[in-house]
Amino acid sequence: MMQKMISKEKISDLIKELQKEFKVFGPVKEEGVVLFKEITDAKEICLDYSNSKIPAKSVLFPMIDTLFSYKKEGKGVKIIENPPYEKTVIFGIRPCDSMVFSLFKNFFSFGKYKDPLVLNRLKNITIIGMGCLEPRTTCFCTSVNGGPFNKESVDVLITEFKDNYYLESITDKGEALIKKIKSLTDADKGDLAKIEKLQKDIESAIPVIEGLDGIYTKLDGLFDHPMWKMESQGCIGCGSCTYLCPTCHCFDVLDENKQDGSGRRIRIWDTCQFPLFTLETSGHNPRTTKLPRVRQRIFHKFNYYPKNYNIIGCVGCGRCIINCPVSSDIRNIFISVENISSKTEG
Amino acid sequence: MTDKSKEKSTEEWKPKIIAFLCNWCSYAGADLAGVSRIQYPPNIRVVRVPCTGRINPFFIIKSLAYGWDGILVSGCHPGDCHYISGNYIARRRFAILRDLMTFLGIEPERLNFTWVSAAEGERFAKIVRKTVENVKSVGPNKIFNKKW
Amino acid sequence: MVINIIDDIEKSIRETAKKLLEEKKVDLIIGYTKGSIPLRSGPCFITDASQTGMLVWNQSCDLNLAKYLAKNDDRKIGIISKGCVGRAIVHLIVEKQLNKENITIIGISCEGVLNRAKIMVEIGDKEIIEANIEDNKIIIKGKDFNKTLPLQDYINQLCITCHYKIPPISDIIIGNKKPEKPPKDDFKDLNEIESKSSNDKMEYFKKELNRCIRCYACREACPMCYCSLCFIDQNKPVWFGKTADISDNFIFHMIRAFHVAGRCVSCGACSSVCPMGIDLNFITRKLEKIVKERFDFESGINLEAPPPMGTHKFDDKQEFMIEED
Amino acid sequence: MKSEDEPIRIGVFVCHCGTNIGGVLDCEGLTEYAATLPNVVFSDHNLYTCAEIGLKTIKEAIEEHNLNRVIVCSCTPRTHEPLFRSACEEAGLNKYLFSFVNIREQCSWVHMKKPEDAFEKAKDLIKMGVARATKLEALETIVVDVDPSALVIGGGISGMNAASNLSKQGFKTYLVEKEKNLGGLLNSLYRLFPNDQESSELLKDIESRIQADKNITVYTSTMITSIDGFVGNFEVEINQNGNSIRIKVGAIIVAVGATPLKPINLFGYDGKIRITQFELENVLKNYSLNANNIVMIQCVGTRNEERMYCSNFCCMSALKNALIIKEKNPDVHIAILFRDMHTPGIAYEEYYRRARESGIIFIKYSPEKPPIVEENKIKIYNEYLGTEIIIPYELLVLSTPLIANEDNKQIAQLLKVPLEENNFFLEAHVKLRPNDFATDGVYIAGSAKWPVDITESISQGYAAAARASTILSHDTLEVEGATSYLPEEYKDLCRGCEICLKLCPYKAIRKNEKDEIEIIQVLCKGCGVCGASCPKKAIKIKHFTNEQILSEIYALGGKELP
Repeated sequence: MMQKMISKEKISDLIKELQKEFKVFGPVKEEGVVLFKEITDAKEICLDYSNSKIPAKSVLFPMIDTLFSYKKEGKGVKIIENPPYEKTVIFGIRPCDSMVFSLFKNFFSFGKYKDPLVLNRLKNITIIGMGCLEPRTTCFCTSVNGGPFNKESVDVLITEFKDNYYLESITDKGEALIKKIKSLTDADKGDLAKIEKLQKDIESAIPVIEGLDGIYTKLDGLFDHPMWKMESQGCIGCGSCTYLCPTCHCFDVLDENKQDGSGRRIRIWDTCQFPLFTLETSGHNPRTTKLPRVRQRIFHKFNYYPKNYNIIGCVGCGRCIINCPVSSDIRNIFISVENISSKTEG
Repeated sequence: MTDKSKEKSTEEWKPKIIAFLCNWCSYAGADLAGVSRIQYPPNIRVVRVPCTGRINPFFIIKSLAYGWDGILVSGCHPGDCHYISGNYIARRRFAILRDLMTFLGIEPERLNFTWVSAAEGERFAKIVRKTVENVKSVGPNKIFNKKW
Repeated sequence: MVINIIDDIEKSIRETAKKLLEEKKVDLIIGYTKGSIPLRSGPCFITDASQTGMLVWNQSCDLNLAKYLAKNDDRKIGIISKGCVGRAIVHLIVEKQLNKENITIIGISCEGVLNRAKIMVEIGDKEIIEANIEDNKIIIKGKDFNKTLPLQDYINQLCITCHYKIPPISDIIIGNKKPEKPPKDDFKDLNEIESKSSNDKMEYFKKELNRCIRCYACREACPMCYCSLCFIDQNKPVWFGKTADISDNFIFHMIRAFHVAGRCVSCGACSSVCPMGIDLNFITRKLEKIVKERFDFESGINLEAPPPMGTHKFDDKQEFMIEED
Repeated sequence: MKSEDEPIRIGVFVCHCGTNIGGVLDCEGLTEYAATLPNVVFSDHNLYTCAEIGLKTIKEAIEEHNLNRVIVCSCTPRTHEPLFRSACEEAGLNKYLFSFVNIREQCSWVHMKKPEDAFEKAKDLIKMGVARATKLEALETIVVDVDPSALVIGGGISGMNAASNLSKQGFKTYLVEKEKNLGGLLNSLYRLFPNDQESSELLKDIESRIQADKNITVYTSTMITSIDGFVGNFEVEINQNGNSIRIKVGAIIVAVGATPLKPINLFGYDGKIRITQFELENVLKNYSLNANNIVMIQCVGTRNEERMYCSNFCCMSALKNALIIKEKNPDVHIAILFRDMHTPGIAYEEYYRRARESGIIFIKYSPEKPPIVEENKIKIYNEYLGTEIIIPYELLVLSTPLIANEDNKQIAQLLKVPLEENNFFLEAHVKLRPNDFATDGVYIAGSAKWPVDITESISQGYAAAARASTILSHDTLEVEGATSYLPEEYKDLCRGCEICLKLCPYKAIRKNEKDEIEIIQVLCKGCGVCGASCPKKAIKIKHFTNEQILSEIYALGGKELP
């Protein structure tokens, strides 16, 4: 573990240094909305933010992702592979959002099929996370095995303290990176203890949601429970909860053709909340109403994920609560689940 | 520079315009222009439809999305529709579509709607000239080009 | 004092709902309830008179509850209806999507709802811990900031120009103040955009629509978007692209707007629900203007008037058509 | 018939049309170009493709190359399409699998001075044509049986003549009259212009013919209660004194006539000494007239804001009646106050001349200064004298118009035909189809569509009968295959908003018992308004399908012109 620091003013020097070797993605404010984008100008970076509107999964799993391109040649078709993925740093990501990277690693390499695109990107990405000094009231990361300064899924963790950023390397990859950066100085040892306390204070201030403990087994018996009718009746069936969820990763594959005979195969975000998602070629649709779709979202994250990968498919960022057009709150579902299961136990 | 190459270099860009003509009036008007040997610019490509009422507004947007530089829609004059009221219904549809597209920043010069009867060969040629002029004034259509 | 009136309305809503349920005049009340974060509200579905305390009414009630009415629903439903909810119901009846007999319209006079996106931009997308509306001011408290905003500046533009504060038809009307009729709609709010060049207009809308993530919240919140399969999802033929590329976004929003032309009831729900804060109200306003000026039509006002796209007049304006020179 | 699933094999035939095309375009070059296009397996060029030899080439190529799409690149489909279609049919190819590319009217003739551009354009047109041909579908024409019988609604002079004429042509005819007697307004008239025939004489003649006609069934005191079905096959329910009767007919003629306006509150109308022109006819029948001063006022209750129209025959009625009175008693003073005298044609103008000669006074008034009717005199501003004059009267006759029957709306709804603004029936086209409705198999005659005199009523009765016989004279009707319909697979898309139903000019769309939209193929003309207006895009327009039109848009989109 290596601990370094840099004054806030010099942060753009650090970015510039990183840019020499890496493509750097970081939070950028556009039209009042914070997004993760490639930093072209070091001044663009916006570190005074609670969390980005669209999670940083968009770096690893873009909204439009070209799988390959093609061009008609004579009677055949020539496949054109994507250019090699450049070495990338994701800078300033919140520890909750970075949890997604290990989750994606599991998902995109599950079973026989490995997704070369995502796995290759993962290999080439270094994550510089940024501790969360001001968790929102909608955050519940500590209830899903995370925390505002969670180190599990970052290579480097930055904590803001007074006028400085403190950088702590977590992985070897992170340490190697820090070592190279000249604009960093050694950390002020006196502050480190204070930082640790600050981190603990912030973490313990986040309320713990009781129902989440062991939700996976609790859900097992609730597939046909009437609670889903209640929970789904207000849902309008849009995709905002899933598109803005750091862990959702469903996609649709389609071809885009140009008139000149060239084209590309892309994947775009898709969501289980749309009726078309499950429409089969035969015309049959196993999820025709809102109810099974709302239930699917919860089961996928809190039952299937734990079963398949031993991970909860939720990082507690609260985006779905903030952005739901009908103000449906996932925490209420946890409470319902808890109430029902404690009743049946009792 | 020889005269010929000079001529070629000053030769303007030739817009490509899709023309939806109703079978009964405007297509016949175009036929009459042909029979009368009236010359007009070779920029339009005709799609014959039974009636302007058949023109789904999607066709117009789709044409722009597919890179046609301009649109010409022509039907029977009010009151002359072979299908009684098809052109009136089309007129409402196009009025809204054109207002909306113009509001969103698509140059109205690309969207040309008119009436030409079967007896108006001369008018058809003039309308085509005018349409070509309109489209030329706003340049090639790159509105819906994708980045890749 | 805006706040008092709204309080009273809330109380009457609860009492009315309770009475309707107790007297078994309705099986279900659809109304608004408090959202889990400030300045948010959600729908609530009440079947038990004891739950009517959940019902609220305030300036964050931006959804159009008509969305929750369905063609084949046989239940007797009481619905809390501000003007635009009522208009949506009327237009849905005109389009044969609802059976009026099953619906009890509980009309309430509405003073307009908040434009939350505008507030969020104003406070830099910070978290709001508490928000109150008093004396025509919005008082917002965050973790490390307090902000007071003038209410009038943050009311949705559509509400400012709204001519139908109460539903055109109601079974019950709640509200102790006769809503003032706003001045004749001159659509001045559109002047700025309309006077721009085509290029600048396109730049403006592309910048807005570029943020669209194609979650379709706008579509799903719209009471008029009731197609079983949206044109964008149809694949025989594939009409337009589904990607979030700006060209596809632009076309999607353009056609969606065209689709609701003459049907849109100007509730602004599409804008209110957008997670990316895209302002679609300009488009809504423009649609209003087009059908008003061209066809002298306002949707959802009259059960007998045919929708403008379902009829025509011999003397409809045709000034947009080209003529030979 | 070619199978649907076999691979598409297109044959392209480029026509030189002598020098019409060949003189401008390189037809061989176009033929070669066509061969490079997808799905084209054969291409050829002829001097005249429409000549016997050209048609033979097509037929042979269909056989030899197993073509399942044929494209002819030549002139306008508006003239030659039927010819090539039948050539295809003769070779066993469904006629809807033929497609036309117009490189003469749209290319060689209009771009003669720019042959290079014309050549490129012709290539584009062929490319679009091939793209469209690929998406063409074989269609069946629909054949329906025709019931050789007709229903005439209204037993007035127009309806009776229509019925009699249809019967003479051998069609079983049902004549339905809501009153107790046949004859309509003829019953209340005395003599008829232009030859002063007695109305009762005319009525007796035709009525006896109709009553004697075994082919005509007359139902008096009968109302229409429902009409179902479509051209050739209408099912009508009528009600005679409470008894419901069902009849089946192939065509319907609307001859319901119109109603004289009672001028309540106009010019002191009282039905006694201030009566209408129609009431005068009744008085004249028994000639119980003892007035020495008679004034007639024209345009009463018409040509005003409420009723913009001219009732057409009232000037003639006034002249005729005035002359009848003058004939009986030349000493009677008659003044006709008019706005414009309307006496068109030789015979009618003759009446006017005779009226003037017989001493009838004509005074023009303007709508701004209408006559003022007092107890026994009338004040009228004489425009020519520039002063007000006073005319005494013992009898005041008001010429009122015919107005639409009150039950027109009801009948229009049953028939799904339109009314105009004054609630008269609206024909399909005032000049092109004056006795038709837009709805096939329904026709119109007489004052139901506009106030007309007896002569005109009779002619229109014949005209409508002739129009109806164009349907009834066939055992079956063949209907165009290119219609619109709601395909089974799109049924889920339809939400029943009824926009299509409202817009269909032919009322071919209805909601069936299952509350589903249904397009009656026989009534549909394939205009496509419904499909293009359908917000859900659920309706398919055959032969101009979305796919076919889009294929043309795609074929050439996205590329710069050469």
